[in-house]
Amino acid sequence: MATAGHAHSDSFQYQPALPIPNGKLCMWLFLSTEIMFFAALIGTYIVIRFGAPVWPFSHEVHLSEPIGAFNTFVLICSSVSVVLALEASRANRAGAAKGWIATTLALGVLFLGVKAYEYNAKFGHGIYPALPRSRMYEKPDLYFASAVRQRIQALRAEINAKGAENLTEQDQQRLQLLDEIAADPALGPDPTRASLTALALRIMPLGTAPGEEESHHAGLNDEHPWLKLPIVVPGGNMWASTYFTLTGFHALHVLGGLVVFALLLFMRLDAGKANFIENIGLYWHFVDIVWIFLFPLLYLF
Amino acid sequence: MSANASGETVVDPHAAEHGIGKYIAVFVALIVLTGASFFTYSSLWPFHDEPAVGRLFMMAVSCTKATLVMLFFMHLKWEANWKYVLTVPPAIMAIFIMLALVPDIGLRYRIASPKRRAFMAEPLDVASVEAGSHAADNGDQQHETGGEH
Amino acid sequence: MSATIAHGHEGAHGDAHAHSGSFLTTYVFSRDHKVIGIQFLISTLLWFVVGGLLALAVRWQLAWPWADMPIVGRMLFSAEGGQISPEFYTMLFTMHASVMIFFVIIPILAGAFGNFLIPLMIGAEDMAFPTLNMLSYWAMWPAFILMTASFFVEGGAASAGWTAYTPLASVHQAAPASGTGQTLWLLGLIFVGISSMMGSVNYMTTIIQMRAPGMTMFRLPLTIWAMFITAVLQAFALPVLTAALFMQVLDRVLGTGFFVPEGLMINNETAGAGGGQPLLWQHLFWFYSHPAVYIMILPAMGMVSDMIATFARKPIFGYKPMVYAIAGIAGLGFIVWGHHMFMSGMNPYLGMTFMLATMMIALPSAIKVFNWLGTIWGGKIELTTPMLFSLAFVSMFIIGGLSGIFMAATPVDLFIHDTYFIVGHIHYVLFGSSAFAIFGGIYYWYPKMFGRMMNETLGKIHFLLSFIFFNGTFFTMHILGAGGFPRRLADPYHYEAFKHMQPMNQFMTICALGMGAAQIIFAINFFGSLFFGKRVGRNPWRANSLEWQAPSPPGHGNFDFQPVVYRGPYEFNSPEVDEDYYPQTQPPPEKGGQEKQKEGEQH
Amino acid sequence: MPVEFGPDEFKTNERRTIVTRFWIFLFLLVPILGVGVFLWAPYAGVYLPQDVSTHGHKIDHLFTFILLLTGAVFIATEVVLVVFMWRYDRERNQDPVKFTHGSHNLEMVWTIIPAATLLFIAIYQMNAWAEVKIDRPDIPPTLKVTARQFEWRLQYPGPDGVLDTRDDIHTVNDLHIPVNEQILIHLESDDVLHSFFLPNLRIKQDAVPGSTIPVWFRATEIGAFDLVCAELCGWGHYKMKGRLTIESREDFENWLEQKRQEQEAVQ
Repeated sequence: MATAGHAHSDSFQYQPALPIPNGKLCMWLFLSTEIMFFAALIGTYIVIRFGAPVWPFSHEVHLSEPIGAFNTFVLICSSVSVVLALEASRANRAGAAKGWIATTLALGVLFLGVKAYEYNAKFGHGIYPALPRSRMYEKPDLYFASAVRQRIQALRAEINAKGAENLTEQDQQRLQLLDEIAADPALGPDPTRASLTALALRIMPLGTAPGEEESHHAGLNDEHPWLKLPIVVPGGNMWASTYFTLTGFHALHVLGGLVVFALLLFMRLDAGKANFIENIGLYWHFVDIVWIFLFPLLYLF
Repeated sequence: MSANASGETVVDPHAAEHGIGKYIAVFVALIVLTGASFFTYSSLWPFHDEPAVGRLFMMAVSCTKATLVMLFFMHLKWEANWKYVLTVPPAIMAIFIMLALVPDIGLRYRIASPKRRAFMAEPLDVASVEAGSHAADNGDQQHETGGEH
Repeated sequence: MSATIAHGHEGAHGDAHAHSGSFLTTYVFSRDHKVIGIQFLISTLLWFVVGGLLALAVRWQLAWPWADMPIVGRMLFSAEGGQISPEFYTMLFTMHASVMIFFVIIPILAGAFGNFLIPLMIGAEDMAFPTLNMLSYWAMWPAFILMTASFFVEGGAASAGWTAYTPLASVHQAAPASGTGQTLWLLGLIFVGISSMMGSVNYMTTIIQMRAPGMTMFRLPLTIWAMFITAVLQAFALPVLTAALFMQVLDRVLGTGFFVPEGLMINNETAGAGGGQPLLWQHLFWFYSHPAVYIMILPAMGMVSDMIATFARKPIFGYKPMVYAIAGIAGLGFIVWGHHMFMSGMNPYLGMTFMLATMMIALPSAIKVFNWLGTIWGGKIELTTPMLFSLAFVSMFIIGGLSGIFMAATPVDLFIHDTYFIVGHIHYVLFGSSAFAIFGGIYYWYPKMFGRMMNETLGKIHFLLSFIFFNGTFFTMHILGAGGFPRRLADPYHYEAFKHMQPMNQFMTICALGMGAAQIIFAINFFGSLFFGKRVGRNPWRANSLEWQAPSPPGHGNFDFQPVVYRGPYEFNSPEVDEDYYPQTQPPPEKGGQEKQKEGEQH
Repeated sequence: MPVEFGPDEFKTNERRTIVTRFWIFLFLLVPILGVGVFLWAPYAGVYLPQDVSTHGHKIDHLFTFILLLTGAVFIATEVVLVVFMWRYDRERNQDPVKFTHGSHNLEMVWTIIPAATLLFIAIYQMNAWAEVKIDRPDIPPTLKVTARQFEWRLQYPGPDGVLDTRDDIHTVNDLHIPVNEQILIHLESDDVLHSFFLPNLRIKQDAVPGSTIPVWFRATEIGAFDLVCAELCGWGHYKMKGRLTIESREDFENWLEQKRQEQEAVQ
């Protein structure tokens, strides 16, 4: 008895409890906390979105459903590959397990890459939340017009700061374009509702509702990316808030999983690691499930 | 231990070990279901006028997909009853918190102040612009965007 | 005496384990649940001092507004000539509540007592995940540092109240102090949340999976039951707060619009994108923070149950109803958060629903009080310091619980909401109940933690002063609230109607100072007893639960024998044995001859 | 093997009786002083302030009702605690300890009785709640109150009787209402949360930016009272003080007319 203290791990027995390893139970408990975390975020999105007076269609905010669907496909593939890694590890085929983990890692990186591409596209169009306010306006009102005017003036000042003798031909063209925009009736002394709307559509035409025919005409911001004029996206601010928050936290979870997969590549993934792979697999499937809900909610609704 | 593992009714947690074919089947099902969500976008989808139908359909598809992932990839199909204890309460609470937010947040414009209404987003009145631009502003606009019209 | 207690010589045993690692791994980055528990205990007691000093400053301002603070005033606010400025006053009560709730009561109950007691009381050698446990402590440090730093940034610490109601908290321009300090506050709480989350999954896993043979769920001490349910509450409620905290950070840093309505101008500046709703924050915040109230009281209830049974020398009255009451409080606790928002502009029909649920949550609390009274009925009460604190807990919890019914009644809440009635209520629950149970728990388990007794005389003086001054400080708050005295006012006497309440506030402040001074006795006792306390054996209180069968202090791995559990933890004065206690590990008398049983043979 | 006692007190019983009595007396002080403070409070003037509204007496009645009910429970439980401490003290109690694990019947009794009581309170109060927050009167708003850091802006409809028109009459922190008339206030906030608290009218409602929240009441007595902000709204929260004047219809109209003329003189 007196020596029992030196070898606790072998001698201690516990009351029979759940027939699963501690790690797996802990992972499942952790996943239930994660359910609540995403429930708060997704719940917020749903009440804000369906309570909003107007919400942009996905094309109005340059969201591409095929890209989203491709990402869904990528995540589903990675779920399969991680489950195959688990099978291989259980069968003690360490090499195969490592191969599948590497596949999962590659698919996860691909997912994040696509995500980064999408984010970049939004940023390029000026669709992002920002303090004190972003380039997005909810409606074509006088605040919007004055913001456009300010931007034009800032651009002019920037070009003119080079000095009259240093202006290149490109600068001249730019100044000319700015003058043309400044002559828009909406920026004149008394703009009408219709002219303001026209200006907004001229800067960035809105996309089409699902089912309608696509009509591609580029706006000023698309034709001249250096302009970066303020844009009007009704409901766009809350759209950007929720979209970037939801996908951002999902991407962080993906990133967390990828770090573990990367660490796994340095280990020997034989049967001894099967439990560990199962746990990280559970986490990975959960991340997949979150995306399964996010994809239709954000892209297709 | 898992020699008789092909049947789906076996409660042995190791039953899944040789079921790679099963994973492939689930994988195919998930791809098909993702496609089904997209079906609401096709011209064959009969409920374009009622977006709620499409949304319900997509949520049903998502729930099916999530269930498939949980049952097979996360092995819940072969687990004992603890799976209900761990998954059902958070699911109920997740739905509950969403519902509790509806009266105040989902209906937040019900008691919106005049100031809020003045700044509230509203759909762009594209029709009025088109009517106007074809009549008067057409000449002005042609220079920049005329090529597209 | 049974064999399980007789064998083993704790001095030699302790030495055998103490030197297995370096100083750093043994005492700093330790993975041993007992060291982590004591680390939590010391850290939170230090923050208790900080929170207490902040409270005294709040009381000073309420008693003698704009008066120079003696001694420290000149040092702290030389610019204002030793006065507390109104900006600083808002920071004081904000940080007092934040520190006390998030850095003292929650981590001391779940972190310190949870860590120390769970493996010992269930007969495990450690937590299921010692490393995760260590990380849960060290995740508190970024929070500590961020909170401390927030006092020194421009604009000062968070000043929007511990509830951080938006838009005051989420818009930079709304208050001079809601700048960087508020962001640091939010980030600090996110770290507290991460720490609690890691702790709670670990506790649940440990309690489910690592109980000693024979320790069925209904043989667990009520402390463990309470810790378990607390962990469940934390696991399910905390992520919602974390999400809300992140959203407020994004509102502040990135300019998202979750909590800001359209067209909001503050101090002539646009306050963000708009499209959200301030009430969203309140819903998400209280979805956690109401269960948090139970997180702050349930472990205390469990600990008090253990102490009362031990010192009444009698089995706990109605063990299973007690367990069901804890579970009932937890279950109902999730659906009553709206009672903090009756006056917030919430939909009044929703308010009515929340009111019904809130009324019902008083029920399990009442059941618990009746069962405690039932426990001391017919016992042999030993008025030790822990017992005095436990009985004080019951006495004070009755007040705190009953005053809650006033708030649950929506029309009454209409009047007393945001008055000192609420302040009195929350302090009766959090200080009079939770903190008294914590003090009792420290006196009770100190011998197990450090192998020495705390001084009883000093303990009783500490109790006497705390008890008197506590009631002097907080009881009158109820009638102040009934008089309509609003909370969070830097100078309530700005209003004619409240001027005649100033003498009462001065009395309360004097009591609060006394209460603060009483804690010095506790500090002397706590640290002095580390060196001069009387050494104790394994079971100084003659209690039944498993931790008392381990050496004091337990070595690494806790038990020097395999604990096997034969019965529940409250079999005091059982007719089966001669002694007035009956340890859980002691084999039943008919097997009395075979004392040297092999572990796990039968039970 | 001897049982190791912790504190010395258990080994020697001298002085213990006196000390024990002292503790029991200390616990007895809780119900005595608790009740005493509430009895003393009305005489000290630190109690529910004068009620000048039609619905206020219902709230006060509920308060008193709950106070009496909880007071009875409070006295009963605290006294039981003290009696048990007295009776079952280690030295005093020579009987063997009652070895019991509880009583199912007792548990049922003390579950069902409080449950029924609580349910009764819950249902009993619903009417008062509905009167104050749900049954909104169907009249045009008497005035609009806009809270901002740190003042109350009040806006009365001008001669046209419609709010938000050019002839509106604006005042700051000076709230006048006619007595014995149904008042409907539109409550708004310009910046952060505030709370519109009229202690004497038993009215409290948070002002939420972005929302117009209706508040209604009927004052019964003429006089001047405090308008308090009861929700933290920044550093100047404490000085966000308004004055409520309840006056006769005539006085009210005179005051309104006077304000209107002052306003025109400025413009």
